[in-house]
Amino acid sequence: MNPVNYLYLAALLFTIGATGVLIRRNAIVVFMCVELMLNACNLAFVTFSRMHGNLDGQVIAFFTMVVAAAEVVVGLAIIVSLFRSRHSASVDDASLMKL
Amino acid sequence: MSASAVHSLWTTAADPISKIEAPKIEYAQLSPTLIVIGAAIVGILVEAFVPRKSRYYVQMFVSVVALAAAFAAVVGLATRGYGTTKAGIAAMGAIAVDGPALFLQGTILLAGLVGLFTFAERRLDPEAHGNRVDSFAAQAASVPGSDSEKAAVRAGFTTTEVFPLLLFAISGMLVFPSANDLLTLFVALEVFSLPLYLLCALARRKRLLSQEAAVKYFLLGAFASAFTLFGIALLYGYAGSVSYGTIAQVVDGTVKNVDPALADTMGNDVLLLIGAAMIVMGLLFKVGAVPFHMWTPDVYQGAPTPVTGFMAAATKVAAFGALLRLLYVVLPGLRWDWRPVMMGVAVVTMLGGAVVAITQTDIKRLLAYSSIAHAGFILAGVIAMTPDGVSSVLFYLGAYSFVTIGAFAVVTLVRDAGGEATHLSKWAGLGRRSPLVAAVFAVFLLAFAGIPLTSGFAGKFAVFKAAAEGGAGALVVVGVISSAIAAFFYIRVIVLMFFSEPRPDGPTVAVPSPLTMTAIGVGVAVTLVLGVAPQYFLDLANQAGVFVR
Amino acid sequence: MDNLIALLVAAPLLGAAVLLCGGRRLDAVGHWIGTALAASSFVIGVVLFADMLGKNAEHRTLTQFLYSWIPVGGFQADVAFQLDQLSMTFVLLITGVGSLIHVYSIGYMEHDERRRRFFGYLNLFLAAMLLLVLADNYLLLYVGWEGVGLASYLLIGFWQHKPSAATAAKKAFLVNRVGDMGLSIAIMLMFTTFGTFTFGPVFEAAGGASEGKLTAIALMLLLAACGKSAQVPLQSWLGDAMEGPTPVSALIHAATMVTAGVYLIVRSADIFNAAPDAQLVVTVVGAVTLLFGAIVGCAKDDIKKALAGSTMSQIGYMILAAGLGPIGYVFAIMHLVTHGFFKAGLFLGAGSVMHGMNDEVDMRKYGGLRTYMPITFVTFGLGYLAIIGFPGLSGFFSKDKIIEAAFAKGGTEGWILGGVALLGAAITAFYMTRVMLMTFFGEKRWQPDENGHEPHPHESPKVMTIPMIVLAFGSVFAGGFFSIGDRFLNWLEPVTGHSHGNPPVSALTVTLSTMVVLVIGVAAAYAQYGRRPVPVVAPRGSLLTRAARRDLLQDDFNHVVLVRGGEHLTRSLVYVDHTLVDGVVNGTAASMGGLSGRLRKLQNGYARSYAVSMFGGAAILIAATLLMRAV
Amino acid sequence: MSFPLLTATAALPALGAIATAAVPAARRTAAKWLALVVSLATLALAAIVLVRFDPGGDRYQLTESHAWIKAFGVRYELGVDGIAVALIALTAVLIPFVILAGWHDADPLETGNTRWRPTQGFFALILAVEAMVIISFEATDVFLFYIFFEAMLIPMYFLIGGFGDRAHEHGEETASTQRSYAAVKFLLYNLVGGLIMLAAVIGLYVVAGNFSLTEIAAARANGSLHMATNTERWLFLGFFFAFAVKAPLWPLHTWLPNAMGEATTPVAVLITAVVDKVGTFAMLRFCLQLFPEASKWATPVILVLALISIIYGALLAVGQRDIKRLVAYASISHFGFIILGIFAMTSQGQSGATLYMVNHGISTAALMLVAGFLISRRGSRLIADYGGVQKVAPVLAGTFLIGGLATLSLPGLAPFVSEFLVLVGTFARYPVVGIIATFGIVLAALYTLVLYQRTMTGPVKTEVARMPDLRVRELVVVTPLIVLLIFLGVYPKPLTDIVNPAVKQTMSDVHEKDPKPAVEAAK
Repeated sequence: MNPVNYLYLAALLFTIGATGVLIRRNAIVVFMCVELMLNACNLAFVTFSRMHGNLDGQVIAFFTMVVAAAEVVVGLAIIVSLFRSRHSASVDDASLMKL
Repeated sequence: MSASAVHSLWTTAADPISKIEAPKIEYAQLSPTLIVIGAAIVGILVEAFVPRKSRYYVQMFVSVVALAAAFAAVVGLATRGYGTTKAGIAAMGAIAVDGPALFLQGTILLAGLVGLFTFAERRLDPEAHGNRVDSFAAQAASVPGSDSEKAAVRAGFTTTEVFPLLLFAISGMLVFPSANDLLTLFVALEVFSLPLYLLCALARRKRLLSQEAAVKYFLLGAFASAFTLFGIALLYGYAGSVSYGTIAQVVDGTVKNVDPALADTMGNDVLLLIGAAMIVMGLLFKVGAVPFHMWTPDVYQGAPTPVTGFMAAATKVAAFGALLRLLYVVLPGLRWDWRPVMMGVAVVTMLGGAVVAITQTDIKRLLAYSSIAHAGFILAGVIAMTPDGVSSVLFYLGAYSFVTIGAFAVVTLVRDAGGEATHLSKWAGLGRRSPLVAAVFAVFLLAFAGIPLTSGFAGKFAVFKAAAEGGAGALVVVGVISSAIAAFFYIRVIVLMFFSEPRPDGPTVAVPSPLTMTAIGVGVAVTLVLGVAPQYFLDLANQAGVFVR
Repeated sequence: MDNLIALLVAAPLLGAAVLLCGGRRLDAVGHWIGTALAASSFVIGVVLFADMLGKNAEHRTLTQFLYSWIPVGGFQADVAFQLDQLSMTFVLLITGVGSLIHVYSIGYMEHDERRRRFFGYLNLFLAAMLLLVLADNYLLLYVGWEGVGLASYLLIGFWQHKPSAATAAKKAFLVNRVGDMGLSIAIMLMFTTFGTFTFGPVFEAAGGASEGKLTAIALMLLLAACGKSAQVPLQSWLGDAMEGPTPVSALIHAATMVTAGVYLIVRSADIFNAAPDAQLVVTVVGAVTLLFGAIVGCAKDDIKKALAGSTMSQIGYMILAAGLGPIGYVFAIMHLVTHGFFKAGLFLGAGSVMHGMNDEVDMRKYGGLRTYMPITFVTFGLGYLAIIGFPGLSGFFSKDKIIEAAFAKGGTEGWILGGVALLGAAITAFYMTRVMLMTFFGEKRWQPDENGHEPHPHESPKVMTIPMIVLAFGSVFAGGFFSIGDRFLNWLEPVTGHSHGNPPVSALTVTLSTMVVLVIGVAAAYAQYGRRPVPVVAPRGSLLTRAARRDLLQDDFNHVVLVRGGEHLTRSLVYVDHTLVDGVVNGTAASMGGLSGRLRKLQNGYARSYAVSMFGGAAILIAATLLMRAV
Repeated sequence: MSFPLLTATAALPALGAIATAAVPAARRTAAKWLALVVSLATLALAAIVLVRFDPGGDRYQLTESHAWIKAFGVRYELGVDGIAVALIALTAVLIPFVILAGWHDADPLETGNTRWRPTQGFFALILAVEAMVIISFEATDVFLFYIFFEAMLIPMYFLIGGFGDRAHEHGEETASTQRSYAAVKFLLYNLVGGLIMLAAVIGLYVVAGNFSLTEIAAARANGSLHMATNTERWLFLGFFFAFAVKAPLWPLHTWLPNAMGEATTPVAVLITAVVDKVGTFAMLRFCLQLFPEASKWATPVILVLALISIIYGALLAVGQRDIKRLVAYASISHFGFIILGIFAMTSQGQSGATLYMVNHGISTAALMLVAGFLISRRGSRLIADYGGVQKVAPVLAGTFLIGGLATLSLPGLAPFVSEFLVLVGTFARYPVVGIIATFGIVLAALYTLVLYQRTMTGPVKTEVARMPDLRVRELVVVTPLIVLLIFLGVYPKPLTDIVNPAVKQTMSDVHEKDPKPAVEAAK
């Protein structure tokens, strides 16, 4: 099967993730959507790696996972602390600073 | 995709993976980064093992030594000619050690050092239960206003973790402008972003704002880096490699031994264009260019002011460094595509930043928008696409970062019962109460406004000149207009400080420790020196103006 | 000898400097210093005159070069003097009459605590006036020209606490400025035409220039003359100028300054001769003013204003004569000199009368003063006879000559001008007789003023009467002395040139007809003011009378058109400046602020909307990049 | 190399400024005297410059040249021609009087606050302005000039906004708001002008490759540096705009009345008599030398604008109710004359314009400072609040009148010489323009005399009845100015001798010759 389709899938996932970021209110979900985007990237890397027949893409995929993990650590820490002080994880509630 | 390619894939995969030689690492060339990272790790160990009372001093010592040593290393490399003649690629092509890299690393390290001083300031807030406190939360984990926090304050806790975090961020920033492949770029990006996200959340006063800033910064930052990553993926797909050199060759079409797969993707410029655009977008987000700027005012306002100052200065330096390398090393063959687009971005950034700043009422937000406008000015230099362009941008970044740190350091001094008095109306008549502080701040504002005899003017002149010579005269005109608009709100602040009557409930100006004084002093000194006698630094930037490829 | 010329100017200038900077400590002696310096200037003048008489006509012109004033490229202005017969005449008149009036002022200003400053101003005037007549180029003349204007401004407004005086002074200066504009434009024209504005070269080259240019220059000079000599249409200031102390009116606004216009025209004879059209205009201006002044003079009840009207009219005669060209130049100057004597005398007389009448100026409140102040009566009377041209007195000769010359112009112009001149003579006789009768004859009409002071008319002190007597002598004999053997003609002819023209009627006829109109005028006046008693309150009078009382509505015209219009213009301009010119800028700033306010709304605090903007930005970025490739 | 005289002349006041600012708060009087002494010393240096300058010598003399910012092709190049010398002398002469006149203007209202040192600041700023003005007269490097042309704004801005008339008819609160409005307006107008010029300066560098006035001018002259017509015009406009704002030329003038109205009179004098001269000076030195063709191309429009300034300024002066604003609009009218003279492109016009800068400086200083003394006595700037002053304070009135007469350029006083030269110079090439401009002298008489009549003559107003006459300090300020006015009016030759050669040079830069008279008169 033509690997290009995986690219289309990756693009689709990426878009879904992005859309999620734009429309979902809950910080956690938004964050999940970002993760989804990252994984879409991974898929793209792997696919290209296969197309080009070199391993760089796959290596990068591993790096990405690590980075994503790190992001999870930091992100969750922040979101949780926000949630504890506001009792709400809605990104829209966090809008004291504007204009 | 042709079957032969697929077949070849299988066969290569089947080969026994035996001949992987150990990577060869030029530790000397990488020493600045390594020193900082090492110090950061030491910092973590300190957190783990050193008793709480003495952590602050140990951390201070470690960080200062590390940054100083790293800077010394940079200077050493530069003097040995790694900036010019011996410039080259290190760490298996991952890191470039050349003029721009060293210049920017030096700038970042100095900015980091000065920023560190503002981090370590412990005289401004009134003592809590007999303990000197800095501008960071007593215990980040505890809910603001909760008993646990009170307990933490009473116990005299302080978040000394900020020092390792700062060092991690700096290490990431050191790598960012010298990254020579897209993977390193991405990793560095995250390495310096994540600590900053955390630092933003750690304000002692106004924690809610601080946390909100952190969340916004984090989510949007992650969003942006996702775009970057996807861009990287596409570019990898296009060129079959993430190394700058190879990509550049592919873009120019000068690549040797084109295998069929590559030939296939090479033809497909859409991958290239979209990929490049997405990566650039990620970098523009970091420099805070319109329309990717919207996080800037909120984060600048919410974050602890020392962090804001450091972030505003160092992030810009690092991000512009990376942007320069990307555009000058990887995508020069594409300049006819991206130049007009970037011009557009520069124009809206300059005008947008200047215009919106006019009606700001919070000093930190004001400076945020001003930094956006300045990003626009620097972009004008980036677009020049000439060696002069590079050196002018380098000079501008150097000049700008110290003014910024100094300005935010002054902001930390003006306080009232609720901590820093950042609302502009509170600054009325400051010039009467404490002329010196007001005068210093006025100097910074004038530098931002680009009045002659300040570093701001020299930098602005440099980038505009480069842009004009690069054939972007229109940008110069827009730049001039937006500087005129920008002048308006800088002057407004000066009017407020000097010509309006002080308010009875006005803020007091805290007398800082030598730390902040040094930060401000360095800021003033650099501002004036670069304004009156910029020659030496311009030469430096000129020599450092060539990228290795 | 030449080097004395500068002294002529220097003496009074020194006086002015000393008196004005000297401060109060000089109050006691100030007037003596002033008079002494004026007199010394007169002495120098006499010395030079004697020296000049010693030479023959060709070598009488003295010149003195002091220093190069404004040298820029081709523009060379020097401070240099030229003393020829014409200037000499003026020097003697100015310094002579000037000294007399200094003396007179000692008495007249005795009770004014600012007498020192008054003498300072008088000296300043003398200096400027002498500079005017001695300059050897038009730019230096211009300095004197404006200098006398300044002096007259200061002296008219000498009693500054009176708003009317201050206004009059300002008016005089402004109207003169309009004239000065003419002079400066004339100088510029000369510079562009001849490359110089020094008398000699200009007059030599005058022939070479196009008539158009010369006419332009001449007309501009005429404009200047109109301003200084109160000729229509710039005459309006002279009447108000009577606000100044009477000696000032006598010296500046009768004898000397106001005649500067005549000097200017006669001095520029060569230019005017080459521009006949301009000359015609000059004569017309002269003729019109001649009648204008006379008519105004008939209606005024203020003795000084009546005399002012007369001055205007007499200068009209001179301008008319000057406009006639070589036929008239000499007589213009001659009449100028005799007029200097008798008009100064008349003014001093009027001053003496006011002195005795608590500064009352309304002739309707005089009457029968001849018994109270005999000397004043006699001197004033002689001046009166002189001005109306009573046979044998100065006015008779000089005015007669002008009327003859007017006819001699020939053609219809000649007839018209001559007729006007005659008519003027008649009216002069009328209004002067009126003044005479209302002041010195009939029964006394003065009453106590509001605070009960009954004026006690009395003769003035010697210091005032002596100058009047001297001037009276002048008014009686000067004319005869000048005319017998054409002394004056021969004296001036080398400078101004002279031609007899072609008189259509014999001189005798002219003289007789003047006699006739003279008698008519006097008779008419006697019929109205001598036979019946003069009402203390002025009757409403005919339309013409009322118009004449208001200077023939000329002031009202000025007020409505210039003053009101000007006020409206300036007020609207102030508005424009504030709303339009400034408004544009402030508007830009405001709109910028508005834009900023609107853009700032985008920063709504919602992270998701920020994300949207980023997403959109990315989309645009990508689209744009692709587009760039597409095009 | 020889002693850097020009640098010293500029550096002395700069150092003086720093020293004055450093004087402790308590020693207010010491600061004043220090400033005064420094300004006098500067005057002495300027006098030396004047003596050392040889009118017959090279175009630029006492030159200094050092490398400064190689990267920008910028050199530290100083040199003076006759025009610059005259204006430096003017500046050096006026500053001591400005300082003396402002002796008490900056005494702090609230004592006790030991940090706040307005007096020191005031005089330090004045000296700083002097330094920057002098060096921008001396600079022969476009960039160097630009730097100080712009930097000058900052001290001026603080002078305008930070110090106001003691008493104010609307009370201190509104006064300070009006002041800061005026200051901001001043700064923004000039900053915008300067930034537009910045674009032009950069453009010039791109075209010419360096900033040296002499080199570029020479290159233009010998044709080795060719500019496309449009480039030259755009660059010219960029430069001219900045100078026209500074000058100020209609319709960019509205900042001046506000600034002069709100600032203390010494500062107002500083603005109009000294700082604004940099604008007109720069037109003469930079616009004409660097862009001769474009200058000629723009001449018609500029002449019209200058005419409008002359008439418009005068008419508005007539319409003012505020003494200082009146003088401001009068100055606008006078700047119209100066610009007219510069762009008439005749030696008379340009020499006249240069003399005009000097004379206008002195005459406005005289008039404005006396007006300041008057205002400080009564505490009001409104003409209507005065009347009959002449009776109670004759000396004040007398000096005021002389100042006024100078303003209406009465012959015998300095301004007449320059004004007539400008008129003649203009008339020689553009007769109609010259004639229209001549109407200005009538209007000048109008507003001056109206001002004098309303304030000084008439019955004595009760508020002014107690008004004291000029004090010694004030006499010391006014008398020398009046003496200068008379001297330069009677014997301007020393000045013209210095200026003429420089003007001849400028004329040759723009390839213009004086028009020949129609008839060559027999000399």
